[in-house]
Amino acid sequence: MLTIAKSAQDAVAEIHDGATVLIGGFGNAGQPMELIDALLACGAKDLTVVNNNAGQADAGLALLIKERKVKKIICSFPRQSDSWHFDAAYRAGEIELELVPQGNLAERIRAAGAGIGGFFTPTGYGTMLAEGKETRVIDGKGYVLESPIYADFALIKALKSDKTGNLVYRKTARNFGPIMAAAAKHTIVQVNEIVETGELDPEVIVTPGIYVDTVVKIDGKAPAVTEHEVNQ
Amino acid sequence: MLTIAKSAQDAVAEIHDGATVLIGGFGNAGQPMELIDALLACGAKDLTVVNNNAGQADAGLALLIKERKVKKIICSFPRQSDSWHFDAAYRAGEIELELVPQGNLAERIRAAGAGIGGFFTPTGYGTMLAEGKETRVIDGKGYVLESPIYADFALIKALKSDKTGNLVYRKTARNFGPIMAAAAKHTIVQVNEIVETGELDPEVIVTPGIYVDTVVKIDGKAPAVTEHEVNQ
Amino acid sequence: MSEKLTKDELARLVAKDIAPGSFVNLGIGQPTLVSNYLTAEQDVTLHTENGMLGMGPQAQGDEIDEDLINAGKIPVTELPGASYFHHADSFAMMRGGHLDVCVLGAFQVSATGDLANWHTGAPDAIPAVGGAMDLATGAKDVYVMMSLFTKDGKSKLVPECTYPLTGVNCVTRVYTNEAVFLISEDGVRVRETFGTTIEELQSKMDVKLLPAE
Amino acid sequence: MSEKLTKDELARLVAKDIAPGSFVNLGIGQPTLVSNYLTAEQDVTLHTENGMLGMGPQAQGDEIDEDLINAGKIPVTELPGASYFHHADSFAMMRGGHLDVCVLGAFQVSATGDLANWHTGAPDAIPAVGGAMDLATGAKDVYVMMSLFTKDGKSKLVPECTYPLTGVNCVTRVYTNEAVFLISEDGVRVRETFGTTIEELQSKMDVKLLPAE
Repeated sequence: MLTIAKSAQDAVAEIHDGATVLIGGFGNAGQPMELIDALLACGAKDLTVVNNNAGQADAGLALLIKERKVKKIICSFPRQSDSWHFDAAYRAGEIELELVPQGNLAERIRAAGAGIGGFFTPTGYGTMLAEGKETRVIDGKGYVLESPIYADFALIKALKSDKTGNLVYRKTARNFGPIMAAAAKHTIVQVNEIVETGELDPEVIVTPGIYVDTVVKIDGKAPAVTEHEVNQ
Repeated sequence: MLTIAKSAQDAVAEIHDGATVLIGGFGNAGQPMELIDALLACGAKDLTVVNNNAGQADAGLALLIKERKVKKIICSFPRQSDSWHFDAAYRAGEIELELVPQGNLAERIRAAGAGIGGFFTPTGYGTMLAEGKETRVIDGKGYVLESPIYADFALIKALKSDKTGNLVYRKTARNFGPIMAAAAKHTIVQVNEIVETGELDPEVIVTPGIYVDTVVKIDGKAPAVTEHEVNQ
Repeated sequence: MSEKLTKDELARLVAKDIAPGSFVNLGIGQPTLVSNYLTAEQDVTLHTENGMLGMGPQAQGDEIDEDLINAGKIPVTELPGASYFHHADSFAMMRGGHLDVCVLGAFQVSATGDLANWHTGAPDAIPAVGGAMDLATGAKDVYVMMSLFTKDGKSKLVPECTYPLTGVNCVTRVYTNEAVFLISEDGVRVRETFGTTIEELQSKMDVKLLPAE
Repeated sequence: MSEKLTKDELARLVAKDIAPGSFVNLGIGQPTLVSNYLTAEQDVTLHTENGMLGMGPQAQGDEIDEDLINAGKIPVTELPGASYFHHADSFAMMRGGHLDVCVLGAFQVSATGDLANWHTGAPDAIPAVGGAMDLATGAKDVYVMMSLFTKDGKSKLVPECTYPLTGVNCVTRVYTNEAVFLISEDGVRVRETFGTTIEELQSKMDVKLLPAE
């Protein structure tokens, strides 16, 4: 049954050391910034994080990496002009990187939620990202066998939730949200608004409440966690 | 680019002998009855048909089978109280049956549209429907390797299309529509209404127009094709 | 000791055992009766594999809508909080282990939880599987509802199924008119009996029965 | 014989070659320029892999919406007929071969259409792939846009790629500032040249060039 948390801090309180955490968002769109800040503040470490990127500038996931809370990252595009915290951790050998083509990343997350044990994908066939993986030629086309990415938690952002956890998203902020919600054992969602059950049209619900465990309403832009708070 | 056909007959005119045709619907919900009738009238034969069932009573797919237009059917539930035409064809050895668990049927159709070469599914593992198939134990759980179901044509029913082929469905009539639209080379859709492009909210479109080739508006309930017309 | 249970009494018992807030799929036939005994307080959400969560009771009169049916193709209704999705998403939901409980009928259940409920194996039968194998494989708990004995007195809870299997090692509980059985790694445990005793049942069954804990 | 093409002239040429009604994905960087030269009559629908069809031009001023960005994380706009979908559906659309054309930049393209555009292979580089491999694998036609020669005069259209591959046998056309090349089972055919001749190009390239048909 859905838990409606009072704060981002309460929402992430169960995330434990060593957890695998899916984090939604592509660029700033759909990024659950307040939940990520709360995760940093809660102190969980040795995390495996799955996100499209590996953090940018001095906020959110980048700070988790800076503080060495992330043991391993599974992502498609870690290197950006402002990914200096990841770059430093990586060059220091203090973070493990599993690089996955973006579509395989999405499909592997989808597979975990869908109970698929593995799938043959053409993406990456014949490249160094397929090295060491099982490959197969099917009807003349090469494929790589990829595995589901299961997770303990998902942190995602949606536009609205009703009181049973049904979600709708907004524009390209939808991105990884629906597949991450389905792949995690425990899905935590920050939303702009919580509406009464029955207010969302059943035809337009993107993520059914069965995939959602905790929602928290975030009012406007919450202040970023400060250095001081992080180091407490 | 989308073709807006003048009639169901025009919409299915390209379906050729030997084609593989996905037909949407679960029960009467989402069943493209007028397109099926038009397919029968157009005379294409040696068809491979993919549907959840194998026709009921004396209408639609059941008539295609009665007239021996269907060489092979891929479905999950052919035997029903009123599936007498399938039963007769099957017992006479005049139709080939590939029986697939319903969820594997859906996932195989989805795989074809999604460019997945094959996938490991737990459904059917250890049963006679996995006989002769590759199996694998992954993390202690048994899986069967299943293949995509590609198709030449899909015949589906939606509630509305806009003039670029974006579709919305209604309630449980959605069922196989979206995955069949994506799996076929040529997708033909009967709709209750065609609206101007821009009238459908981009957030609620279920099947993007990229998957749709032909739409036809069917006004109310069209008369069933008669014996006479069929035999012409 | 009470009498053997009727189908309705059995459905009431299954309903009572479903945890509040559960997501549940009720198979076609006898399991459908369970919905009559779920209470509003239980806040159970029903899934139908043809693409819906939040299914309400069977539609009556003007409520009947041909676009709103359940997996048995019966017109149903929609409750507040319902959602619709396509077939691949619906079966992904089951296969991915998101449903808490699935209740199914059965021809046979084995002592290790194998289920046979789709095919008698008769050589002239036209086979039809539908969603049976997906339902058996997907839910966290699979409850079977059936009469314990066939008309000629043979137990349907067996050391090993003789009918073709629907799923392997998937059933966790068997609700019958004479007893409720829990299937675990220890073996088959009798949770309770109705109008009989564990000794009497054991005398008619080849499966070794363990007493309630 | 005309002069070598500027990037904008090349973008205009690519745009002209895209068939009316096509569904197209334009990669980050130089390929993005193509959108400036697509005409309304062409009725091309742009896909962005972060979950949208019907992407419009870059957003300006008040149009900027942080929830509406393209794969390069640039704010964009929405055209009538647009639709949104999640990441798995978006990449399924590409991988399933539904896009007609994808236009990409490249470090190298081989004579058999292998593409190298994601990684220089430098041992100290931090690798990042994004959607490059998915784009290369998915579209019906993959067009590459690049300068033909490196700054030190080496051809980027090569017998075999020396940089790590993005995709195998996937590129069908190579648009460069000096010529347009068609890659087919026959080999590499020069469709047209700009400010140069096929003979002059051949003298600077190891790939055997076939004349236009």
